[in-house]
Amino acid sequence: MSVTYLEAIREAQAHLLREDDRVYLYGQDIAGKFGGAFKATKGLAEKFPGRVLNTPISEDAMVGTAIGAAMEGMRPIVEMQFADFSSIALNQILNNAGTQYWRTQQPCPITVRLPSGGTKGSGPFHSQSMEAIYSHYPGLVVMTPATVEDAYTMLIDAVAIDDPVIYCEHKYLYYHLKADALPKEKLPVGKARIVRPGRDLSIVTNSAMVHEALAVAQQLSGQGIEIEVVDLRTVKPLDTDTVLASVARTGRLLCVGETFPWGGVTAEVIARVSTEGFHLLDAAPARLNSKDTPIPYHPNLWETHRPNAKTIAAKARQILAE
Amino acid sequence: MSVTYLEAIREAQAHLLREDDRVYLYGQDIAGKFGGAFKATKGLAEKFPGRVLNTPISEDAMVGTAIGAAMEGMRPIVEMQFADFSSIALNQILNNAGTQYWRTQQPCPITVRLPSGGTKGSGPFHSQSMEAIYSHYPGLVVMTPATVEDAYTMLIDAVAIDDPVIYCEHKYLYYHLKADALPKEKLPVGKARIVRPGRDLSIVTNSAMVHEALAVAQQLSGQGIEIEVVDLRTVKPLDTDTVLASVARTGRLLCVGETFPWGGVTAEVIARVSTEGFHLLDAAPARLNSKDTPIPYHPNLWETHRPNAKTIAAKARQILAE
Amino acid sequence: MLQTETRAGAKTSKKEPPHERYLEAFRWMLQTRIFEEKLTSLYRGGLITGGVYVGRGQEAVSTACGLFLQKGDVFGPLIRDQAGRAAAGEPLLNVTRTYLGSRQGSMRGRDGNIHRGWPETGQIAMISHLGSLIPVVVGKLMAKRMKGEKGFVGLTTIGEGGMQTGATHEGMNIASVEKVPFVLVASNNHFAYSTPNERQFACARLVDRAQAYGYEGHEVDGTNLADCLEVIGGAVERARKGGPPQLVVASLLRLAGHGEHDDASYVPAEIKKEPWAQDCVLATEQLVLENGWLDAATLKQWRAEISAEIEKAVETAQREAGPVGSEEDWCALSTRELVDVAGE
Amino acid sequence: MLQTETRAGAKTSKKEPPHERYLEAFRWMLQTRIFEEKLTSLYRGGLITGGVYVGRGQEAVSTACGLFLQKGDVFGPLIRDQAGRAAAGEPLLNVTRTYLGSRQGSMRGRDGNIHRGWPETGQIAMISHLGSLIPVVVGKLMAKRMKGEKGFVGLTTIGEGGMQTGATHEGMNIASVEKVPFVLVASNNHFAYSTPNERQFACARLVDRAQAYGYEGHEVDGTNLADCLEVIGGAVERARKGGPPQLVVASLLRLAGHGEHDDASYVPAEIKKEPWAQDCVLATEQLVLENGWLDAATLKQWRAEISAEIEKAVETAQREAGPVGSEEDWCALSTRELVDVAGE
Ligand SMILES: Cc1ncc(C[n+]2csc(CCOP(=O)(O)OP(=O)(O)O)c2C)c(N)n1
Ligand SMILES: Cc1ncc(C[n+]2csc(CCOP(=O)(O)OP(=O)(O)O)c2C)c(N)n1
Ligand SMILES: [Mg+2]
Ligand SMILES: [Mg+2]
Repeated sequence: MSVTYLEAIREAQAHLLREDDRVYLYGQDIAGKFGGAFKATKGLAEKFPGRVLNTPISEDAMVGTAIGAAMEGMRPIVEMQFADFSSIALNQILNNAGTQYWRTQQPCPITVRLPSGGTKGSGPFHSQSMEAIYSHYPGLVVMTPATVEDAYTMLIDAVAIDDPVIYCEHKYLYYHLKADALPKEKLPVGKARIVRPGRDLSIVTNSAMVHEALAVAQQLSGQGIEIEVVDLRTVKPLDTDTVLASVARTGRLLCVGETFPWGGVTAEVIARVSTEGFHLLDAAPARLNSKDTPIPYHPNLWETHRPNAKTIAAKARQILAE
Repeated sequence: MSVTYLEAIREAQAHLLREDDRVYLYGQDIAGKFGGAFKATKGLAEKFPGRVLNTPISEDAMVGTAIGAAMEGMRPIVEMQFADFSSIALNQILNNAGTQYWRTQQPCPITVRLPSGGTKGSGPFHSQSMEAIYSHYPGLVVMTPATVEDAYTMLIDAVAIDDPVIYCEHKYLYYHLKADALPKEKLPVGKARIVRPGRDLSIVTNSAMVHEALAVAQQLSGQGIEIEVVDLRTVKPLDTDTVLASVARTGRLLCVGETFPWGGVTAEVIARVSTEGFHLLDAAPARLNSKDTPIPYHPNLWETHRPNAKTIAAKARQILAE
Repeated sequence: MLQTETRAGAKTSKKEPPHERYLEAFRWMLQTRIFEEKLTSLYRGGLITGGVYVGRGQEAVSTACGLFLQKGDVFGPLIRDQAGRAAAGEPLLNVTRTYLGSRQGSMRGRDGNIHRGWPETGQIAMISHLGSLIPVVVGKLMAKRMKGEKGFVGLTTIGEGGMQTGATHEGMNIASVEKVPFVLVASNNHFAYSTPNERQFACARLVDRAQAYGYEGHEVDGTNLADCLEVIGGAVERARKGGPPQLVVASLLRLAGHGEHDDASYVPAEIKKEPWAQDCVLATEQLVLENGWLDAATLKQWRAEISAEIEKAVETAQREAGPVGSEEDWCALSTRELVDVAGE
Repeated sequence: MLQTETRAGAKTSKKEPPHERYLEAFRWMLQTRIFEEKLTSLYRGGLITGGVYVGRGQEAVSTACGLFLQKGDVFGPLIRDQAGRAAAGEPLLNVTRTYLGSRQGSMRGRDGNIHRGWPETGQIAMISHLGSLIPVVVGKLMAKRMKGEKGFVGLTTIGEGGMQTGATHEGMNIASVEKVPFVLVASNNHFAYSTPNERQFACARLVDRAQAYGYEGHEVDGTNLADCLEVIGGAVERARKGGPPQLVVASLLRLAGHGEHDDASYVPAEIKKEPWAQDCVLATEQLVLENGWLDAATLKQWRAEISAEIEKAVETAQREAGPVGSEEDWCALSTRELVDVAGE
């Protein structure tokens, strides 16, 4: 038996609904036989009557009600149909959920699931990676699971955390990624993972880009180049220590992200390494992001818009040549 | 006669209304005798009948109508009552205005004025600096004028530009800042300015923080330390060349910003300098931002929340000690 | 605009007031008026940081909003709701502390004044963005139902300007989709800051919004205390008894500036002659005395008691220290180990 | 839900059709049906990237939306509006190019399919976020008035689900505040993706939203072409003549999945028996033949002409190259000197 990244998300929600009465799911088209635009809640409405609820097309109100319910001790999980539509809920997320604890000392334990990232033919409004925007504002935890195991354990972590969590699940990984079984153990929240040890260059990345980086690492390994791949797992908090330790080993840093370039995850990582680990760097750090244009619909364009194994490998060689 | 930063913004709008039929002003409470929450449009409604319009409390629709009008060849200037309320218009700004040209090749020349930044007693929802969020997404020009002269010329530039411009005016500078007269010439759009030449350290900053940095530079100058202060003026595009040239002179970099730390303007500047100018740096670059909490209402807290001359000076000394 | 669907045909009997809680309500109105006048003078004296936003002219509506709420109910007061907050149980000392920046106020100097909440009696700490409170109240009601609580109701308020935000629309709609016991009291005080109704909406009557969401709608003269108690109290009762969501639209005039920094010179003289432009506190006081529901001596004593309480609160709050930046706990998360400080 | 305020009491005279543009409209419906069936088969054959969203069952309403627009008018079509787009002047070749990813389509491969615009006839390129088109249409109308244009009107469409977004509320309200000649045609096809009405709104009739914004409201059976032409054509006329904004709510059933990837198995069998659940294309065709407004031979010829045009468009588009990443102009600003590339 094997589990996909998507199934792991469904199983985590099933587990949470089973184990914790405070949990309910709230989103567009998640209930009934239908079970969500991506089937992430398939079968859950029947199994947990009254706890998997369809909503009107009202992202602001969806998150607003979750905040209210969380104040009353519930643990709502809100599904955005696509991360891109969370722009409508952004005010409630940043200004209400994100400020709640600091203003009132009352925690606001909501989880917002954002089906994120690009896939072929999805275009400008069904492909966005919004982790940078949510990390910029105070008061939120922002997760970007890159593996089946993390998809499962981090969603369970997200609901356990007493603060608002933005859980960015990557649509490209939904079916592509498989594991043999659900995980038995997990890393602590906020800890990055060394996915592959290396010697010559640290590639620090998150979400779907972890797999592009791994492909490059395997490929270059054949040519005597050993790349260390760091999966940030959560981008806020960001595990600077693990990143610095990796750069200390390799002396070289390439940050890869799928968000837009300006102020993206890669900018924050490079800012931290150069301010806190300047002397660990034997060469200029580098970054690679999606292009600074809307995300194209046509596959030919989309494949050029985001970083991929080819562009990452080229960049890696360039850094190693310095 | 002298002109304040706020008057410069009003004069720029008067000039635009006078010179360009395509221009109209759209915002809450900007019309009538009232002339806006900060009086930035005082007197303009009477002088330009039908071209200074009050709107309902509907930020999304305010920007949405501006986008439509711009498609028809108009040059709307939308005033947000406070930058913080632009969160409601964020979807129209990022996903509609910001994608318009790339998707359709039809330019979208709207200007959105954001009264930004902290002042005493304004609290979490009347103090935000949102330039990082708007710079992260493609398709927008983001300006943060720091002087009376720039407030005037950059607003005129903003309306002339065929693309959407987010014009972040700092409320703290409205009355504090005075010039003898309106400027006769201007720097090109997108060009940073060396506000004060120096030798030992480059402080790269924007908006109100430019003046905190200048105070520090003057103060330390007495002690034989010469700080170069760079005012970015626009944060997108960001004038990397001028910043690199400054760092080439001083070898040391401190970035100061009023936004929240994660992925803020300072992160982007440091990412650019360390990737493109690594070898220019004699010491680790550093950054100073507001704290990663909501902006406090009480003056005692507010003064600690944002960078100020004292904290900047301390940080500068620290860098110079390396 | 003024016809009232459920109106209390205010029977001004010589014997007793037109509503059993009339005098109690009047006292909250009086306390609020005296208190807010004190705040204004403190503000003018430069003793208050941040803005002062008063509910002058809206005391009757606001009192009625707070008066009928019980333990376990949810209240989402807005910027004109000092009277309702007090009637619903927030101590004067807490307001005073918040305005005077005492570290002991419920917001501890982190957020100010009208944004304060009072969880003890279910009062939510609003954010500025108008309409955002509505879904939060709805969510609390959904949670209470899920937890098996019974007999509760949620009430929040909005202005005619705030009704034009997308948040209000989504919130009003989701309340009726979720069938929660919800009351929205909208005060059309004819100005949103400086903006008059004609630049805010173009429907004949705001109460027509009720039908658009499957609410029961009621109009009321916001300057008539008896009507406010009857209509708002009635709406709370209907929602509590399982009725659909309730929309009450009160007509009145904001009798102050938007905030104390605003001289409201944009308010035309004519509008002040409208029946609903009268001062509800003065009007009620007059009725009370004329009908002998209260004698002058008792009223005098009320004023004295109120003033004494206010003075005491102000003295206390002024003696208390404000927050100190260097001692502050700069931590936006309740989960300390997840706090991530870099670049501050 | 079905009573119609302005209804055309469809007079099916033996001599001529019930509306002077009835047959013209029917041809657009027919073209759309045949074209969308072609798109579906191309999609099933894996020849289309991205989704295919059809307007099956909504051809009568959509055609009526496009048919009465003239040069200088503004049209904001949505995802079910192939018929309206065609009737308003978008060439079949452009749609085909967009779906088949030709670089020569109006979106040049940058955005897809239903998001396309056609500026030549005032058709705006929608973004996905439902409701966002409304204020854009309003803004165009404001601009036309400022520029002194006359006699224009703006029309956009929405679903019953999209009506629950804050953007729709703010947009509808600002249209009446700005008094622009605006028509909003809402199709209640009883599902928003998989979500039925009862989880979308709780008002008795969606047309009650009209009064809430100062609109004139009309209900129509979306499967009756004569009624759609009468009611929607009438609304366009009233707005053009200076009437208030118009809201038309059509009842019908989405006769396909939300997109072609969706089997719509969640649609209960009973609902398909509703009168407004009938297939408007078949129903119209039947009426046309029964009443002899068109003879079978002509209809046959129409089908042949339409199919030929479609085949030609598909062939052309399939011969055309798609965009190429390395040759693409990666530039989100029209002002090239302000493009700021770092970190890509
Ligand atoms: C979304 C949003 N936009 C703008 C503001 C700024 N603002 C604060 S109060 C106010 C006027 C509110 O008018 P109304 O809703 O009628 O309430 P009133 O002040 O009359 O009681 C405005 C525009 C805000 N708080 N929220
Ligand atoms: C703000 C927003 N949230 C979510 C979506 C995703 N979405 C696309 S179509 C759709 C259903 C729309 O239903 P309706 O408005 O009734 O139109 P219909 O598809 O029935 O024609 C949803 C939820 C969206 N486009 N915009
Ligand atoms: Mg008002
Ligand atoms: Mg629908």
